[in-house]
Amino acid sequence: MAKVKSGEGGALTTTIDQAMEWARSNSLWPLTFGLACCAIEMMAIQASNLDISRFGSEIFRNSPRQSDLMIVSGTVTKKMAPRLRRIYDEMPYPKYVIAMGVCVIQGGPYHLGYSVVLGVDRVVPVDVYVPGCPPTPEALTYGIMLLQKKIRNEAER
Amino acid sequence: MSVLERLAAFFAILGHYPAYILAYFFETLFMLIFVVVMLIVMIYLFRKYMARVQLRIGPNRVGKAGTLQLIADALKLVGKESILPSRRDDLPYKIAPIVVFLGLIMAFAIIPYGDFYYIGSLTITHSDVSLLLLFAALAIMPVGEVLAGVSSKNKYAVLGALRGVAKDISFEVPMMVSVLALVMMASARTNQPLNLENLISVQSIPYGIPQVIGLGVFFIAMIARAAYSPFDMSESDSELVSGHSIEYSGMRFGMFYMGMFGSIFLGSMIVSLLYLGAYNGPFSGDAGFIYLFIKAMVLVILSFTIWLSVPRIRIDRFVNMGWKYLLPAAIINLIIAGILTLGLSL
Amino acid sequence: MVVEGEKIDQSREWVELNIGPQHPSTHGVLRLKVKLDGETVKDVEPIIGYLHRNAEKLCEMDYYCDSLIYFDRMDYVGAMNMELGYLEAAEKVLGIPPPERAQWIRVIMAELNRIAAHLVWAGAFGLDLGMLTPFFYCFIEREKVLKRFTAVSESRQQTNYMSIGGVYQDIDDQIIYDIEQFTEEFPAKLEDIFNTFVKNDIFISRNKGVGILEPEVAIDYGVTGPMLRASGVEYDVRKAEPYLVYDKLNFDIPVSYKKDNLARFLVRFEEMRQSIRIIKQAIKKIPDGPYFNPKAKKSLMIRLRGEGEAYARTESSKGEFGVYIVADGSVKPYRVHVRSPAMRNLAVLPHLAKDVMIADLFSISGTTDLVFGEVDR
Amino acid sequence: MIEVKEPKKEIPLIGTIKAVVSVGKHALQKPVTVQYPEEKPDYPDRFRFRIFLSLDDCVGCTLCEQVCPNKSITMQKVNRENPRNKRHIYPDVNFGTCTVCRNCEEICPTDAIYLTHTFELARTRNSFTYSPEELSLPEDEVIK
Amino acid sequence: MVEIIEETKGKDGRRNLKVAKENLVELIKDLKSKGYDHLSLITGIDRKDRLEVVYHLHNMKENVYVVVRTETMDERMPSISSLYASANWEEREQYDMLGIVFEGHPNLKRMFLPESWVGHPLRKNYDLSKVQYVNMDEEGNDYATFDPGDGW
Repeated sequence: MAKVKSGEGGALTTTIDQAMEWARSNSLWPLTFGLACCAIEMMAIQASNLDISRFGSEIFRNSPRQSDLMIVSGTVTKKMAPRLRRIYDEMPYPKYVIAMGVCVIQGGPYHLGYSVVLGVDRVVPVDVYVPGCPPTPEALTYGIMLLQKKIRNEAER
Repeated sequence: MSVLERLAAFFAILGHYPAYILAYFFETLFMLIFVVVMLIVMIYLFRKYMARVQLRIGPNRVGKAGTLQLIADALKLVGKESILPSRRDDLPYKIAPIVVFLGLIMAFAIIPYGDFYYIGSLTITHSDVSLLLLFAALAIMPVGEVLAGVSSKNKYAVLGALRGVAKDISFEVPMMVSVLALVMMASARTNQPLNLENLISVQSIPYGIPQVIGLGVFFIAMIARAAYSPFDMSESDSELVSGHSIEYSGMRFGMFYMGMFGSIFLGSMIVSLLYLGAYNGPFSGDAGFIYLFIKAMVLVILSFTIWLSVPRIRIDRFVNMGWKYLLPAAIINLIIAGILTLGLSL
Repeated sequence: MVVEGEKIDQSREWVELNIGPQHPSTHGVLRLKVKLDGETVKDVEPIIGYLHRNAEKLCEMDYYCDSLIYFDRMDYVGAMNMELGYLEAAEKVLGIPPPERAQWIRVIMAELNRIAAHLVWAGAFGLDLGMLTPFFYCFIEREKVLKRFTAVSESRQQTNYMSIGGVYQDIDDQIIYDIEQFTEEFPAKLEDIFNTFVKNDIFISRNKGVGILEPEVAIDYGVTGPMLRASGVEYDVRKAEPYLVYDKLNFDIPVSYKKDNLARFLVRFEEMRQSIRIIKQAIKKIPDGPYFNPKAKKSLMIRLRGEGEAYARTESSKGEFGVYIVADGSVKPYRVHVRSPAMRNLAVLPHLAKDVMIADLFSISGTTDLVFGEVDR
Repeated sequence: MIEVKEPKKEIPLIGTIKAVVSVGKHALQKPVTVQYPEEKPDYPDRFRFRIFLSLDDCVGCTLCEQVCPNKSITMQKVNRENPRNKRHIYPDVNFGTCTVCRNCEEICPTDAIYLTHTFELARTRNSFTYSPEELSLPEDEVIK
Repeated sequence: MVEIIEETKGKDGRRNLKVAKENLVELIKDLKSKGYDHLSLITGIDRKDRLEVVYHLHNMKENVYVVVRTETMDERMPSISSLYASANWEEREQYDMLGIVFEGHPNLKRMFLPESWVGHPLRKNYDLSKVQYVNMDEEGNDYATFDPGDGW
């Protein structure tokens, strides 16, 4: 779905583009990819009190082939990083990554140690960063809403 | 006057055969649209119902009360990259989802739908052996699943396919035996008990009442056929990740997904056709299709609730159950049916 | 007695299945190398270390008061219990005992957190077996516990509430009332969740007689906590070596002699009921007084010096959680070592999961209650 | 010590039906969901997330820098008139590593550094170091 | 009876027995026959010039703890994994973190870090500034490297 703005087909392709962006942003199926502490809070956004299915992200697919969104929830160690990369490579395009928690953003409380990757953006490209240790489910939901805005090219920050 | 005849009359200017060919074509097309729309409604309904049971709200952001959610999902799946793993067996890998989906559609084309007000009968296939045709069509879907599992060359997928085969052979026999009992009962009153419409029309009371055991066995077999919990060993989200469809992505996965939901709808349709009096009901007449639909939906909701509340049965226990309990139960049911038939003919 | 696993036939070629590190039922980042004969598991080799976050090294580099944040993140579903374990050891090394009121507050918080941890476990165990719904009911109840935690400690999960020589903030009447209300409401909800599990004959048949763990084997492998108690050994640190004020409280240790998965499940649920009992008593008995030891004033936090060494053990939701601190007279500990109960519980998995079906492998690894922050540290 | 009792044995099919009923009856209850963006979650008063800094109160004692467990706080020189802060140094916080442990709030002798309710900090860029001026602003005004 | 060099009482009120390296297995065997059937913890401590290993043994029935400590100058220790099954993983962990080689251990591999990781992180002289990276080869085995271009 490349953006073609020139010529007569421009208006049509833009409409199709907008429709696809709308579909993608409203149907983000996350991968069940819990690494550490934040995984429990990631489960909490799925749970009843903060129901993420309202945004269409209800179906947590277990196979990376069938998911659109990888919420990297928890510390990425150096031993885990190659696996994370492989799982990311297995996901089909278009795919999005949310870095959840400070461990994933810049190493967090463990950034002085020897076995933690200082930020998952060294391993995979990240779309949205959600700080907090761990972020509350509401903070993560805000991050997902920000990602939806980013997909629709409306993100401000 | 049925839909088919109306359509044929519409195309009558082309001659008899071309008109009927076109009529069949269009009716199948209508049926296809109906099935796909039904599936979308069902998945939406399922998600809302699941949310309800789990004290959640469910999709409500896309469109009014989330009604466009499934459209968004489908559009997204269409636009998604469909990965072809390099280790695949090319042809089977590509046709497997089509086989699954086609099997589903074929089965839907055989079912008699009953009347619907002034449109008339919606039934497409008028065959004297439609019961056999239906079960032949039902046997196509597992083939697609096995093809998918084996051609992916993934150990999880192969295990899923193996479990699927073990599951299929252990419920097919009891299922067919309990259908045999139906045919036996019907044969006392009609010459063509294999014709589904005949089979239904001779039921003075729904066969589910004299054949409670058969109804139970058949319903269990139908849930197992749709790979719903507690019989979802071949998919088993928490063990084999997603079983035979693990390597599929994009619209190919979407076909499996639709096949999964479609087969439970199909199963409920068949159960209500064979055992619950199909399109017959009080004040029947024109609203037959509505009755069939409501009966099927009640069964669908029931199987959703079962899905949400029970754990998975282990595969060896299920095979045990199939041969040790379901088959004897089905045979007992057959004997009861025999006695009833003799009693009726006397 | 050392239990030696029967060696599998090396001459045959087995189907090797690699499960994890990303897999829905490994509760995090466990990797299992499984040798299969059809559906039967012949050999399991757990590979861990995918969440090794060098917490022990970082503890050596930080002040005594700062190391708490690494303990919060060890057993991340039971942060209060981890803090308690560390502080029991650190306070012995530093010579700063907590005052009476702080001890009672700690008991209440630790027991609340035990409930939260077991609820997470129960939900995840249901998902392992393919039950979708109990997970949601468990998390609704857990959310209520976390709300109380937020009310006392400013954050939800990684609370960082207890501090050296007491607790970080006092609890007021409103919070006590809230907790009391929770203890009133919770038992009915717990029975509701319990019924969704045990009324189900498929659930019972999946768990009964699966994963039998003999008590001798359990002790030999160092298994503790609910797993050991489900094997018929009546051993709980809260009774065996009472810390805080557990000797003034009246509660029972649930034990089962059935040794299987179902026994572990039932023991954990009974523990939740006992926790409620403890909290109810503790709320009534909580005395007035200071909530932290004046020797550990906030402004002195980074000047506390430890001497000697201490090993303290507490009963976390997974089992006996021990912290061993060696101090050398400076403001930072010399060596911190953690006895992780979940790691010992995992070590017994190859023994339990021999000649079982794949489905049972996951139900067994589910009942061992793994939390990888604690296993790998 | 009490021995846990095994539950009563259920008859196979009946037990399953009972379980289905015990789950299905929840459909009659009201959902507990708090619809987040519209309804704000009712967090208790003590809930804290983002660090704020009152520039007028800060005396530049560097205690917060020392106590921070993972060195998220560093002192920055800021040219600003403040008679109490002779060295003109103020903390800046890297929210990319801050674990919200509240040690800085506890140790601050003048209560210049404190935490607030704001939690909507997500960004699309990996730049979370807040300068002292930005720390003293509410989150809406910190536009990077 | 094995010779005990020193017996003290720790700050937590537990009995500390100090033995020579050679007598360790014998002492632990002796203690095990007296009912200390639960090996609670093995800790290695880097004392800069020597390595100290501390065993926490627990008697389940009588609920008594005994702490056995021993020292080694050459990074080698006898393994007690034949006495306690739980010692297997604990010794692997201490080998990984401190480089104590337990002689007679059936499967002395690193527990947490990749096999080719250089150095033992909990040693006091471990240099944190030398960053190591980890990558995975085709078979799924990890290896450590100092090259930042080849790994994370």
